[in-house]
Amino acid sequence: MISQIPFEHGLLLAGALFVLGLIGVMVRRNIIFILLSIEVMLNAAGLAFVVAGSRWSQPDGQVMFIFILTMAAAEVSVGLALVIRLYHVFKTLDADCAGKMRG
Amino acid sequence: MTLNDLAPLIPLMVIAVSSVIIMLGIAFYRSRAFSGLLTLAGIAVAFITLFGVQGTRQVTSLLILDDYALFYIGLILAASFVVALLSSDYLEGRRENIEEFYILLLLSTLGSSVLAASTHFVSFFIGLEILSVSLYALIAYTRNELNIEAGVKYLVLAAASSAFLLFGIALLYGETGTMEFSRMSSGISAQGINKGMLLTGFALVLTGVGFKLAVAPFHMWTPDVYEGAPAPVTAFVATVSKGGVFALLLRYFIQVDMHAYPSLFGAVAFIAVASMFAGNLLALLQKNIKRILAYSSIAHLGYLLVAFLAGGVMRVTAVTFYLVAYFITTLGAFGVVTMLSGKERDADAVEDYQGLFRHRPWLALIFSAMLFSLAGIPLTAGFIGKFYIVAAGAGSALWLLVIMLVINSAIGLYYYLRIIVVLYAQPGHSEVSAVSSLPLTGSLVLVLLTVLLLWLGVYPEPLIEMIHRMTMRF
Amino acid sequence: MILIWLILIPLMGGLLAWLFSRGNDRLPRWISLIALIIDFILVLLLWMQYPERAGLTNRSWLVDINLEWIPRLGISFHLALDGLSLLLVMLTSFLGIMSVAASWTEIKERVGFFHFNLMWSLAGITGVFLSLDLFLFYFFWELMLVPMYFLIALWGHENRISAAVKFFLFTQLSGLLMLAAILGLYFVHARGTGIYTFDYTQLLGTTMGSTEGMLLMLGFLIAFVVKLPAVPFHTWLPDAHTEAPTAGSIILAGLLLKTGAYGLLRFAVPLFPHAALDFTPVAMALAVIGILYGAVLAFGQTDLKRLVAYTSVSHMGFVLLGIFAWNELALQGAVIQIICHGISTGALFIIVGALQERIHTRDMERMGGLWTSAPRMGGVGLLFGLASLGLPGLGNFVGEFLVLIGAYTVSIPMTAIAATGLVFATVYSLWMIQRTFFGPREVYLKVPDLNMREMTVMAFMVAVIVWIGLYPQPVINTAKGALNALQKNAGAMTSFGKISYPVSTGADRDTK
Amino acid sequence: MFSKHWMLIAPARCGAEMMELLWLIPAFPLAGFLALAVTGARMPKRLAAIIGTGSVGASAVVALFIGMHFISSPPQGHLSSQTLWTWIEIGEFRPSITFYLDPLSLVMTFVVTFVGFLIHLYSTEFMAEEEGYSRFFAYMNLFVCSMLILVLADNLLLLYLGWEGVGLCSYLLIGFWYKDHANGRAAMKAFIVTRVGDTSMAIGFILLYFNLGTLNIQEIMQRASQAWPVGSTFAVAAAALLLGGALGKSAQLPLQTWLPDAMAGPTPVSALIHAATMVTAGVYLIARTNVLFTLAPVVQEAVAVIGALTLLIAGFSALTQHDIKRVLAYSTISQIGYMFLALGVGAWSAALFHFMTHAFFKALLFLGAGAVILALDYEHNMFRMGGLRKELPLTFWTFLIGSASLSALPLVTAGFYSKDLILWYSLSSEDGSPWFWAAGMAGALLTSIYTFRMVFLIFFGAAKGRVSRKPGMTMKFPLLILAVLSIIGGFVELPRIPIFSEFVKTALPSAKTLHEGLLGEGMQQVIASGVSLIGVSIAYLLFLRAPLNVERFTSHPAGKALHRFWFSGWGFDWLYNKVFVGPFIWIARTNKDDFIDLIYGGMAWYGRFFHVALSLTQSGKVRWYAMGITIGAVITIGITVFL
Repeated sequence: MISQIPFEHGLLLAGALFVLGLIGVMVRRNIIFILLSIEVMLNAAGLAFVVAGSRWSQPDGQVMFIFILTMAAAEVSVGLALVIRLYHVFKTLDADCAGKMRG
Repeated sequence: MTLNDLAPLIPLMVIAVSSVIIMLGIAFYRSRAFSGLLTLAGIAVAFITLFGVQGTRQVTSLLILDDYALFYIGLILAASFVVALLSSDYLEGRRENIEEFYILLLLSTLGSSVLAASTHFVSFFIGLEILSVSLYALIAYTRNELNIEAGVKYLVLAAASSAFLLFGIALLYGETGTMEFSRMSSGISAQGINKGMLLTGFALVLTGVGFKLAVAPFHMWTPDVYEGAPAPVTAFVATVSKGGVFALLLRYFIQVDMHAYPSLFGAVAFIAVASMFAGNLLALLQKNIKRILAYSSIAHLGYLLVAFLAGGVMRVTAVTFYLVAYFITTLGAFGVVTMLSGKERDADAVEDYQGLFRHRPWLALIFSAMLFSLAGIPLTAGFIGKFYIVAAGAGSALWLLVIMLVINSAIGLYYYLRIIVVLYAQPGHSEVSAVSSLPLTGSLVLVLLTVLLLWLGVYPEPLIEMIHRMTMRF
Repeated sequence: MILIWLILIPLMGGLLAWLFSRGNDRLPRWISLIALIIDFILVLLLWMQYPERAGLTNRSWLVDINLEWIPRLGISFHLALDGLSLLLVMLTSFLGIMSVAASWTEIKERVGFFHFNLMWSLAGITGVFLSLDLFLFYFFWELMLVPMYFLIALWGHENRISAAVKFFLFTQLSGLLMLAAILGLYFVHARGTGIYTFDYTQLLGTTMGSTEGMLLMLGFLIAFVVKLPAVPFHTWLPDAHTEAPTAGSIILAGLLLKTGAYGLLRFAVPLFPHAALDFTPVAMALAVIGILYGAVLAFGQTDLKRLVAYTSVSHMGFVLLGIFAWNELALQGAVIQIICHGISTGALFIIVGALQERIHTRDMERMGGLWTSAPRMGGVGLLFGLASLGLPGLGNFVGEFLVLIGAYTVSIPMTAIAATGLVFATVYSLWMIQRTFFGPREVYLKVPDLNMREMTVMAFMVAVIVWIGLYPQPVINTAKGALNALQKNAGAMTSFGKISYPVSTGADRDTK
Repeated sequence: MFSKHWMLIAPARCGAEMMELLWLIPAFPLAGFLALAVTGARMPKRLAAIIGTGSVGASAVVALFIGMHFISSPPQGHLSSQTLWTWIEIGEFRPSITFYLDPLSLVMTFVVTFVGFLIHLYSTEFMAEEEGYSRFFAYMNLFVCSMLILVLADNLLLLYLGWEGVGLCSYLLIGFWYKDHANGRAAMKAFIVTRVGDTSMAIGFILLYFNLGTLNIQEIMQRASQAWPVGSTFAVAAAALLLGGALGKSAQLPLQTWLPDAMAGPTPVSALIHAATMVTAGVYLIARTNVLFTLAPVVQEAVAVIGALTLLIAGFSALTQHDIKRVLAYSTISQIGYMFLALGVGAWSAALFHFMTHAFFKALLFLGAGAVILALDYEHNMFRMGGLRKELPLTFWTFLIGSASLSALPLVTAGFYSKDLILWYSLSSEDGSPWFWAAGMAGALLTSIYTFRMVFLIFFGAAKGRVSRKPGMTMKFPLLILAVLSIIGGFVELPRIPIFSEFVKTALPSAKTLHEGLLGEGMQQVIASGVSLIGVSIAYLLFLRAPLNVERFTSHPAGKALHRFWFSGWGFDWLYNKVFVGPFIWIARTNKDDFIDLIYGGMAWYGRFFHVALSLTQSGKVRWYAMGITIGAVITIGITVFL
């Protein structure tokens, strides 16, 4: 059934998701939302893997997706830890406020 | 995969096991000295076991341990060893529990080593993530304001760039049906391939890798992270993480013959030129040493890409030699910064170095040697490195790039000289330069690095010979 | 081995001077002085053995040493000495001694480190004059800059930092272009022969396309004319010379500029004779512009040291002119000009330095009438001012006149215009002397005259400049073999520098 | 080194041992110079005077012996040479330090050493009060040495050495009183203006070398006459270029402006350098290379025209000067104009003859003027002098003799014979013309007017200044000797007894006369005598009898303008200031900071600009950085996919 969905269509969806996530990263100021948007991007990539795997009827794509999930989880856990420290230090979740270093 | 296949992986496993041992050790007995020694021992053992790996060993389709990989792993291990030595004194008194630092250090070393040995996008991805995730924590390790800011920035941007990379890999995989480097080239030449999709995939991979390498236009995070991270970690980010990624990039684009895609070549050339200019111009009047070194590393990666773009036998030799020189120099420079840093903040303002020659002549000389090496002045390894890069460029007749490199070297010289002048000026009033005594290990490391630097600058033949042998079997 | 010693002695002398400098300002000076004197004696001994000195034979290399360095890349540690190098190395150690002696009391801070840098830059310069491997040449070429940079940046005057950086940037940028050209030549040679080598003797006579040759030659040329310097690459020079301490100025003007001339003689033209031949009109035009423009600029200055600095631009124009005329007379003239300019300008810088030490200014507006209290200084200053305006009987005249004669065969208009440079030289030289030593006595009531040490230094320099002015034959004979060899190398394939003397043939009988 | 060559005196062709002493002639003053220069101010004045004067005296004695020997037993071909060492040897190019003696150089040597000795002697007293006494003698000795090298040189390069050497000494001595900027300026002007000519001359030498393959003067003359036909391009070019040098050194149009200012130097210097010897070096050069000028008739005619114009222009200027030394300076320019005129019409020996007599009487006049100036406490203005006839009788009489000789009063003065010869040839020679003759006559009239104007103003009329110092023996003696020479010096060349031109004829070809019929030589002498006497009378009328007439003339606007014009030397200084000096200084000052440096400054500015611009992109905001990566990705994709 999945194989009936053309590769390009799946990819288009993944691409759309990816761009959505990317826009989220760029426009949201709340650090949590930025992390969320990154999740969206990563999942978009995962989706692309799945679509690609299905094109070649290989499990590799799905294996990769699992890796991505794992990695995203790890990343988010470290990320959240950092967010806590961030809030502790800056008393805000606004990513733009963490901008002391520049130039 | 058999047990026999595991034998070549011993170096990697030694690292992994060391980290586990330390983790377990911490559970029972917290000791900085113990963890530190274990780390050093682990790295040293891993380094020694490298010599036990005979011939080219492909371990599944994921990893290969050929001379090339071994050389780079050795380089990465050596750099980690130096960072570990530098950080032990640095961390003292900055945070109560510092043992975990070593675990993270070992893990990211492992990640980088995996990158150097990977022949498959999966191992690439895994290595990269092992490296990155540990780095997030390392960067924010001492938990002051700047650390946190740097950590958050690095996390967000690295994750986003990972997404780019993954999407690119997915596209490549989708088009070629394989994630193995060696098979990918045959997949590419297959019929009915969507060239646009493929090239987009390459571009996205380049984006992800470019971020890790901190080349323009993906370089913006570099100065902030370099400035915010603790000085030894900065050294680590500048060397180990880049070394592994560059090793991979080189391997990948040699196996997938990059010169078959003029547009890809063009993109890399653009990145190279942009990096050189952005790095050097941004550093020009910068007043923070760490930021200067960050910008300078952007430029240096640009130079490196010039050699990378060159074809022929010289490419790998030039890139590798330059990387070695760059490792030594960067470690040395950040080593000096580490040594001089006080407890409150790192010694990263140019004023902190004013008149260093007066009260710490040796340190000043070592720092000047490092800066001269970055500038490519004779008697230092950087000179031979730059010579090699220009040679590689000239050998492939990349004259435009060579000219750009020449111009940028001159721009770069300006800010290196600016720092050097400060070193020898009349002493100013900075509390940082008045640090009481220098830790012994750090001093020894710096002396060693300087000796290496000069040795490679005067008599580079052994290293060249070694790299050459490695390339022969590549 | 003696060649290695020539480089090693200043290197070691420098190190020793630095190591023994703690709390002792005298020791480094003596160490440097003795090391340089040993160096000089070595060169003199070499010269005594040199049969060409008496014009006996026409051999090319007197000493030749070739050790493996980086065989993988075809790089060797190849040093060799012929008459040309011999003269320049001799000049190096001579001016080295003079500069140490001249800065005896001027430098009061970090004396050890100062002498370390001084000696190392001298060693680098010696290396440049001796290297026959292009990589080694480039190595020394860059190496001599760093200590020089320190000399300017640490012991210089008011705007030392920017001057030092400017100096370094100009020379480094042009040096990198040369590196690119060296590598280009390396690959072109390998393409033709399959041999990867940086050895000068093997690279001679490499065949290459004309555009290729021109581009490579330009790479070399730019490095050399920046050093020389030729207009429009001269602007680093006045700043660097002005801001450097006396010893630095002496080495800059006396030796560093000469490495550019040497490079042109040894490398740029012989390696690319066709391209150099094509480029001759441009080079000669640059030379002539340099002669005149430098002179006009020199006249416009109010800073005495700057004035002297600009005269170098003018004088080195003659060297460039002579080199590109590329016939025996012109080349000999260029060599003599190289040596004499080194000495005369060095001496002028010593005088300016001595003045600044005494009256703490270089502003000519604030000088005048110094002859009354310092007649010895005035006399010596006058003599070297006259040398710089090309008074016959002093060495510079011989050089300039030979260059003009040589250039005449190549281009009469260029020669004529260059000769007007003599008038301009008169203008600025006399102006300089007038403003400094003559005129009503200004503020300085009592300026101490040159002391014994300074007079000894000056006596040597006067002796040499007069000697070359009246009997330059030993110099000419020494350089002869080397110059003939260079001409042969360059002329083997082209008609470069061939002169035909229309001697009493009545060739122009049909012109009227 | 060259010790081997030092004594290796080439066997003189004459074989006479006397000739081997030739090198001593310049060596004595050189030794004097070295001794004085090295010891400097520490040398006691007396000793300095002895060394300074003695060295020149010694070389005068040697010159005398050599000269006597030369005349009594002339060497073969009336020339001898002595090589000391090879100066430079590069292939064919081998000028050597060789002295060459023939009648021409012998005459020059005589004049230089003898007049030089007298003036040195005079200076010992004249300069007695001065600071830098030994410096003065050092310069003077160096000058004599250079001048001797100039006249004895056997090749052009050595000649150039002497040529520049005398220029240098002229510079040093004009600026001897260095504390006054004006003196320094005058000195610089002298050196620079002559250097303009010298440069042209140097190019001429190079041209000669390249076309004839030698710098040896005799060989050049020989080869030139073989290789070049009359009027060939090369000959014309070479002659014209050499002429440039001669014009500069001899202060002829258009390079004459430096000489009046050169009077800033001490008066003995003016006498020796700027009257008797150095300024006539141009005459010597042209005479020495006469073959070239013969081969280039155009240039030779130019020499005559320049001479004629110069003698007139300078004559008018002399007429208006207040400063006694400036009168003499203009008079020198004018007299050298005569010599040039002679050279131009091919009367080589006449030029040399006039050079000799001029050296005597002009040196005498300068020394006399010096005595007057010293007596009146450095007063130079003739209008503040007067009536000195009684106070300074010896000075008056010798000055009068000199003036008579300058004005060429008939029969008894040396100047009469030499000037007469020139006037005669300017008319009768092959290249002569009535115009030249007329100019010469007009010049003669002017000469006697301004000369006697000077005499009347200084020595007659009412005394205006107080005589503070009278000349002593050492000053009087040279005056006397020179006065005698100014009278008898002319008798070596009488119209029917041409001893002088016979003597020099081996070196200088005799003039070819053509226009015998136009005017007999006797007739022309009568006219010339008459003209000079008329001039004296005019001077008497205008400046002694009725000075009011002159004042009336000069107070009239037109007269005033003319007076100013002449007074300022026909506005040449003004013109050169506007055309050369001013613009040069303007350019040099305006471009002091070197506009080329602006280009590099601009580059540095761009570097800083881009640094600032790029720094703005490093905003520190993580979202912005993400945007950066996105843009980078887009660019990369764009390049890879669409390129």
